[in-house]
Amino acid sequence: MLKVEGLNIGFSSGNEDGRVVKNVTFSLQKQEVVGIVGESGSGKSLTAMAIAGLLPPDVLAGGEIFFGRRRLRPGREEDWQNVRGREMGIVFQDPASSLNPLLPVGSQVGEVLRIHIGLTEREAEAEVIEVFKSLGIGPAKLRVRQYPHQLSGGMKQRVMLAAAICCNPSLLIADEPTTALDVTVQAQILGLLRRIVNQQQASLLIISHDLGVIAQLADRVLVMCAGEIVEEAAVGELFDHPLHPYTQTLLASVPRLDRPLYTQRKPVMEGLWGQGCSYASRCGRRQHKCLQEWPGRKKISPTRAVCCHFAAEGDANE
Amino acid sequence: MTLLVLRRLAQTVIVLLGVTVATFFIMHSAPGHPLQANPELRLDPTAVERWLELRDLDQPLPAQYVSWVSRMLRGDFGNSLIYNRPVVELIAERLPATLLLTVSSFLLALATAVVCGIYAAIRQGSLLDRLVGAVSLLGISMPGFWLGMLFIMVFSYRLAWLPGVGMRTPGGEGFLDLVAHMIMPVTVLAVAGFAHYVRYVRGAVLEILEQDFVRAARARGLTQKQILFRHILPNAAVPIVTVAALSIPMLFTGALVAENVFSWPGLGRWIITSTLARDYPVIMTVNMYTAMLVALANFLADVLYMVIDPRLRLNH
Amino acid sequence: VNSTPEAEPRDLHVAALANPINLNPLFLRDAVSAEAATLLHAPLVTTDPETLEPKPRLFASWEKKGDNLVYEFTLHEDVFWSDGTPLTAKDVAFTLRAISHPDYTGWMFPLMQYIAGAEEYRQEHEGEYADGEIEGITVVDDLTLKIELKQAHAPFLTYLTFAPLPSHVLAKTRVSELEEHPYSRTAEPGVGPYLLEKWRQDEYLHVRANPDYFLGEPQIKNIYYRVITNPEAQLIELLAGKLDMIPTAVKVEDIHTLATDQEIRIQQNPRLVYDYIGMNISDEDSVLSDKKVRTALSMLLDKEGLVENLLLGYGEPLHGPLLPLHFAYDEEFTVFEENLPAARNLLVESGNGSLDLTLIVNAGNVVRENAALIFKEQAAKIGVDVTVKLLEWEAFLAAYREGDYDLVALGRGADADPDLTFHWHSESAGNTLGYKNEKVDQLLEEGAAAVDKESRSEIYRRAQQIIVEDAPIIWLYSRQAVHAVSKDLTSFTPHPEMLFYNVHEWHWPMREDD
Amino acid sequence: MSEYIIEGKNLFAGYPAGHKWVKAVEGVSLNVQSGEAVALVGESGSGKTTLGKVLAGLLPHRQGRLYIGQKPATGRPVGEIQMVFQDSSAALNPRLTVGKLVEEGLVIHGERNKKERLQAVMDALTAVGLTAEYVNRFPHQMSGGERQRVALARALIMQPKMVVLDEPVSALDVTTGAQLLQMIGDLQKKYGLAYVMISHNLAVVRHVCSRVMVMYMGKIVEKGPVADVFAKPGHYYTEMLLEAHPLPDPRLRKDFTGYGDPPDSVKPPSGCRFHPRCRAAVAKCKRIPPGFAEISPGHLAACHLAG
Amino acid sequence: MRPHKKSGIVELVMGLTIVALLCLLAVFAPVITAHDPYVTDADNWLRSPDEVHIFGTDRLGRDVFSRVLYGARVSLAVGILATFLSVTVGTILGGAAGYLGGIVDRLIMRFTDIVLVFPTLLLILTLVAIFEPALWLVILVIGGTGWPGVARLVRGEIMRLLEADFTASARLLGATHLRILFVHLLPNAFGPILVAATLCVPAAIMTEAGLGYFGLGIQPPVPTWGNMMRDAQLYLRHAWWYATFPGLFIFITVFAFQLTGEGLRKRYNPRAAKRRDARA
Ligand SMILES: Nc1ncnc2c1ncn2[C@@H]1O[C@H](COP(=O)(O)OP(=O)(O)OP(=O)(O)O)[C@@H](O)[C@H]1O
Ligand SMILES: Nc1ncnc2c1ncn2[C@@H]1O[C@H](COP(=O)(O)OP(=O)(O)OP(=O)(O)O)[C@@H](O)[C@H]1O
Ligand SMILES: [Mg+2]
Ligand SMILES: [Mg+2]
Repeated sequence: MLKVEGLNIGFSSGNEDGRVVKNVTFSLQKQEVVGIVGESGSGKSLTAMAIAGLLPPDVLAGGEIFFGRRRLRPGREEDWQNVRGREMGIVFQDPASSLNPLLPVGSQVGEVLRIHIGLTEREAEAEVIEVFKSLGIGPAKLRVRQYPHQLSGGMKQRVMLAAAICCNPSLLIADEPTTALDVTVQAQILGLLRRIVNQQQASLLIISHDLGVIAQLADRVLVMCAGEIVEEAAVGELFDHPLHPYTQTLLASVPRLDRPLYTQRKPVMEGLWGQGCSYASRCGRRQHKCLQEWPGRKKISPTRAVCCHFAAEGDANE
Repeated sequence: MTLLVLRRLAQTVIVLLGVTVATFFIMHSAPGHPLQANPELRLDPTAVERWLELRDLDQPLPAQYVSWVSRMLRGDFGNSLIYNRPVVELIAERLPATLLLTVSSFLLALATAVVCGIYAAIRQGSLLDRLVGAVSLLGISMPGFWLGMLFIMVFSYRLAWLPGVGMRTPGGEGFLDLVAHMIMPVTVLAVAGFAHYVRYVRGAVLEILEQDFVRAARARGLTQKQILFRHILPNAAVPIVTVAALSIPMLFTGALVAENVFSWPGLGRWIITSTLARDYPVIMTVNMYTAMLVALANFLADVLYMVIDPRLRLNH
Repeated sequence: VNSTPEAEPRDLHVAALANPINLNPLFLRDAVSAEAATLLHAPLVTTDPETLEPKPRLFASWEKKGDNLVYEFTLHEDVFWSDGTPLTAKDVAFTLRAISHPDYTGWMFPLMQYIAGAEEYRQEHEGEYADGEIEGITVVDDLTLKIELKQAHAPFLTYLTFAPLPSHVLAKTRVSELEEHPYSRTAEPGVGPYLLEKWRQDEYLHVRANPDYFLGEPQIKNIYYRVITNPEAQLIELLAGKLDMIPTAVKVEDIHTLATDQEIRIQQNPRLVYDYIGMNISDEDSVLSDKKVRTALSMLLDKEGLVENLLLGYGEPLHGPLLPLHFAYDEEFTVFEENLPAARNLLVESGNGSLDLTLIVNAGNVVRENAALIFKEQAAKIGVDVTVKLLEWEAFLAAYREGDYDLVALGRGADADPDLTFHWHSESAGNTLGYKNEKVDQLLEEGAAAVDKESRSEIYRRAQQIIVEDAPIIWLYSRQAVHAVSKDLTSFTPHPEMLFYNVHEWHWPMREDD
Repeated sequence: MSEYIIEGKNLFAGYPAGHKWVKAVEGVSLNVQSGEAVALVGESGSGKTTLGKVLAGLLPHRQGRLYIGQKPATGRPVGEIQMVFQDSSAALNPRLTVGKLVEEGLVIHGERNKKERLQAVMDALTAVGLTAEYVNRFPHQMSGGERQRVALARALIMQPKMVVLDEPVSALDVTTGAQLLQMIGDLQKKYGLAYVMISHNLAVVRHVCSRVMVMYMGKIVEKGPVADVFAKPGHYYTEMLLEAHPLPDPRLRKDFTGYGDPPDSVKPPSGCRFHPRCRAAVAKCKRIPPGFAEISPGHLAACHLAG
Repeated sequence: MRPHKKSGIVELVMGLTIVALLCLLAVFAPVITAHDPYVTDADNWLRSPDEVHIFGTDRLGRDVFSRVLYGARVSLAVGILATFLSVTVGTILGGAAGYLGGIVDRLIMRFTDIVLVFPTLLLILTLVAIFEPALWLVILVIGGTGWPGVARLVRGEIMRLLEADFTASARLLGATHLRILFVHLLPNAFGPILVAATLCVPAAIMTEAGLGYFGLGIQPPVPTWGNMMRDAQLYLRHAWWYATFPGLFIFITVFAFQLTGEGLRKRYNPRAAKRRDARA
């Protein structure tokens, strides 16, 4: 369905080697929900944007992206031209700024249908009303004529969802779709996403720093740290037995309603950046080797891989 | 929306009132009176007297102000001291020439600036972008009168391609003749305008390009062109209208220079003659006229925002 | 412009430095309006371009009676206003009454004051219209008008060089509103050589030949009187062939360029203006109230040299108030020549070994500025340190009005008649210097009352001698009017006071290839 | 009574909007005891920040009574109550160094001795887990978590009795946030600080606070000990918030249905403001605003159906 | 906002260098040129540039180079002092409007609107026509009409910063109004004000030159670039150097200040800087 191989993204002003996304490789099956978690700045959004072909023009990107049978080359706008909006729907974090304030929302959603399916203005509107209804944007007839500022945040995010799915894409990319929303609204959007995956038989790539969201939606999880995927696992495995120390800290840091908080983050030690593990400088179990040597991706089971010298030995439940 | 327009209208009225007060104040701060100014002009003593009468010098200031304003509302702006004719008539004779000059250069400058500005923003960092930046910087630094003189020297005198004087060739008038006369002054004015606008347009478009909704539109599969016309341009319209409206006083200033360099028969040249001759009623009326024109243009620009932007239009 | 089709004769394009303000002959306050008006109006009397003696125009002839107290004028026959109404003595009488009317806002009344009853009319006339009668003015018949003066005044005829108004159009207008009447902008109906076709404000005045002009239809059918405020722009237009004439004010620096141009001719004529350096004698304590000092300063300049160097010969050195155009002018007359040792001696005699003086000059007139600078140099040689202050008009005027100067470089105009009363009679409003000499006053009064040219000439020369010896000012030169004209223009006879003096005779010769 | 640091009764507050008045807090009563941590939770726009600002003296209340210590509040800030804001980059003047920022309170209050000031700054920085090397840094040279610590140090140097924490960790990474929460807890113990902690994340307050107040559209709908409220919510709104919270455990998936949209805050619904979204609403809820009912000691819910 | 290192540095260095050079030329004019700008030489008028008069002579034989240098004094003085006035008035009024808000704000803003609708040059012409022109008057009038832009800017900045939490946080510590204004608000508005001020200077210089060109500025014989251009206009064909050098100096001066302003703008405009960082 989607295969990403050796994706590298860099800015000339980034880290030492300029890369902020390093050698990201993963794939996504039909109807699968894959989540990406990681701290802020770990490269989640960039990865998603690279897949959507929406990286800013001044970014250097390398690697291979295969979508279905198509090859999408980073930097080649034409590769994506007929993919985006039609076969690949994308939802962003901030619904408030993702809508053009000057156009009625119905018309902005209708754009997709007019461009990709060639519907007329009228037909598009009728179709949009249907989509709005199915996403619970009511009263749909009224809503299509309204402007973004007349809608609440949750409504706007639903409109964005409507625009992303109205061509029945086979892949939906959602970059922190609920971060800007209230819990109750977030719950609704998550419910919708789940429904879309089921009903439209689409795959979903969901990005979030909220492990709760990931836990609720994803089948498989990729954990990113400093531009690298440090761990990859089915969702159950990951939450039960996190292998990478980074994942462990992450999980332990989540404030939970049912468990006391636990954290053991150590401050970054400056000057410890090296060839080694990207988490080494903060890792509680750091050893000399971690700083010197890149651990490499260790495949542990068909669904599972981790990048840590000591992961296999470590106690996941510590 | 109507409420907003009305509120804005009320503000405009306040500004207009302020303009009259300011003008009145300036007029009254003039020391002495014009009779003493320039004996060589052989000013008509009755005209001067009549002007002094118009100021109702014997009455207290507020009363003078009220009667002055009410006279103006009736269309009586007084007589020129030199022409001894109603100032309004004299303005009407010259306004068309000035409007022709300013409006055409304004449109030219704005149109080119919008095209170049958008292009430069989209191709940020490209050769054209840098070229536009350089031209804008040079254009803004170029004194209009010098550019005008250079133009006359080169195109009228050395090459004899273009007429450098006036607006028409007497006896050989026609559309083409008019255009030939307009080329240089319009260009001088437009260069400054272009330099000024293009920065704003470029900045505005760059700002919009960074907005999430542009990325979202790309994500929906819109082409560059569709995004430009459906999403970027309408959003850029607000800042462009703003800068255009705010630049109107600048346009008048430019006309002042261009008209004098090219002997253009408009308000700008006349106001200089009148200023040198201390023709107070003329100076004041022209000041007030232009100020009011600007205030009204600003008002229209604000109404235009409301048409463009639903957030203002559909305010609860 | 110049390549007109054969059938249409060539037009004429004349440059003007400003927009005319008014075309009514009674309200011409500025030079440009006055010049433009001569195209559209015909004066009652004109003057000879050479001698400035009165010559007939609308008044075809006149007779003087009773010791120059009564004039009987006869109008030219068959003169019609452009609307077909004949011009009659009534029009002239109306015009004279309008000038004398209490509500008249123009400047011409001083010219009328010599007519018997004019003063009374101005004082006592009731009603807002120029009706009623002035005692000294009698309409004898349609073509004859009799004017009686209250005292003999020799220059009177030269005062009648203005044009009459059409009484049938304007008689029903209040005199106070005369200036605002559309006539001021259309000059219609007219009796002049040209009629107004179109006036684009600040742009040009287009006039078309009057087919019924009483001296014959002008040869050039259209004249465009173009407003170009920048002299340099005028020249560029002239060189580009878009102008045919820059009248009067061609810059000295440009004469050389223009003279070498194949298409252009330089033509000049003397004018009734002169430049001078005035001295602030109003202050009693000033050294300049000492005649010796003034005399010393009067002996500094080589006036012939000034004319040669500064005016490139386009002018006349001047030693006194009488100008070469005046019949009373004396070519031989000199009182002060350049004589630095004598000047130095006088200065020492006056008890001033050295002096510091300020000379104010109105910036903009290059020749006058340069004259001032030369004066400064010369003065330095006798120990007088002159500070030359070039001032813009406003600042200049302020300094002048407040007497904040020792010396001032100025220009002034003279009348067509050699009568020196206006500037030099102690009671004249025009005596801005405050010059006072009883002998001179007496002579000037005599001169105005005298009848024949010979004796008047004698009287004015005597007056001039006295004035110059008092050394109230330093006469510099009288500049000529320098016109740049298209080479082909024929019969253009410049007149010291009227550019379009014989405009009806101007023409373009047929070119051979036409 | 005397141990209350702050006590508010029937507080109203809001913002001027043209000629009208936007009500953000309506009839809230609360009190905070010394050393106690009280949580304020609710959806966006429910008035949490507004209430926080009223308590800190940044915003005058329109009605009701507010006592600080035993004195009525003047509507101006007093040093005893400090506030830490959500967006640490906006809450620190970008032109001042950390040292200057932290010592500002002392400077304002006339502490002349430079040495003493420096000492106090050092103490405050240490207390929030920063070192001396930060003194000369500017806000933009630090991470969000570090900035938030500086903001806390700035508050601590005033030796406040109470600190209002407005979403102190919502802008931070989980790991950083967790550390900060830990530290907040430590400080409470160490200095006997009282907190009012504003958050929309129920899980966050659970770790720091002992009492919780749930706000909905300007009103408090439920309050009580954290354990009680979370274990046995008395208001359907609280129940809904707990329900909607996505648990970080894939085995505990929820179906996420039926939450309804928050109503327009400009036109609040009649009666119980929550009734349009309430799964158990009855006719009465539409008409009559409910009063508090006691569910267990100290645990009150403003619901007709509670208790 | 805080300055962004490196961005706009090229413009800044270039602009400031030229400005510094011009200032040096103006200050050391008497040392640099041996010619007195007022001394006329009737034998040498309109001499084209040579070794003695490197910019030629004018219509009175005065040395154009020294007149241009002395003219720089006027231009720079007017530009800088008028800007100082504009910025002071603008900051005070804008600061008061932004900080006090309410009725004061509305009054000040309406007043600003009124001044803003008058075309500046026209208004200045009028004022100069009424009161006779002199250096101080030109400075006063240009400065006195140039402040509305600054006032609006300062007001906007102050209002934006008042909203910022750090103002609230300073209030919590008990900071006085003065402290908030001078420690927290104005320093943070400094960047935009500096940019505006830098762009005010060329505008003032241009206006002064325009006044001179119309004959309503500082009066001859004091040399200003504007009144030199006015004179030169009559000798366009004869003396190319006459209009060229003053024109060029106006151009260079305005250009230098614009460049400096551009550099500062890049440094202080976070958005532009962000873009730059992304690219660099
Ligand atoms: N336009 C840009 N210019 C420079 N650096 C950038 C840009 N965009 C992102 N980066 C850098 O790239 C890295 C990864 O950014 P990315 O947005 O992918 O992070 P993220 O994981 O999505 O974080 P968040 O959770 O905050 O959204 C960060 O270190 C960020 O600073
Ligand atoms: N400065 C202001 N002017 C006008 N209205 C405001 C202002 N600040 C907040 N409000 C309004 O007051 C109400 C309560 O806002 P408040 O910021 O207290 O909510 P909150 O609970 O803190 O929300 P969030 O979780 O989003 O921070 C909202 O409806 C908001 O729109
Ligand atoms: Mg992201
Ligand atoms: Mg809040």
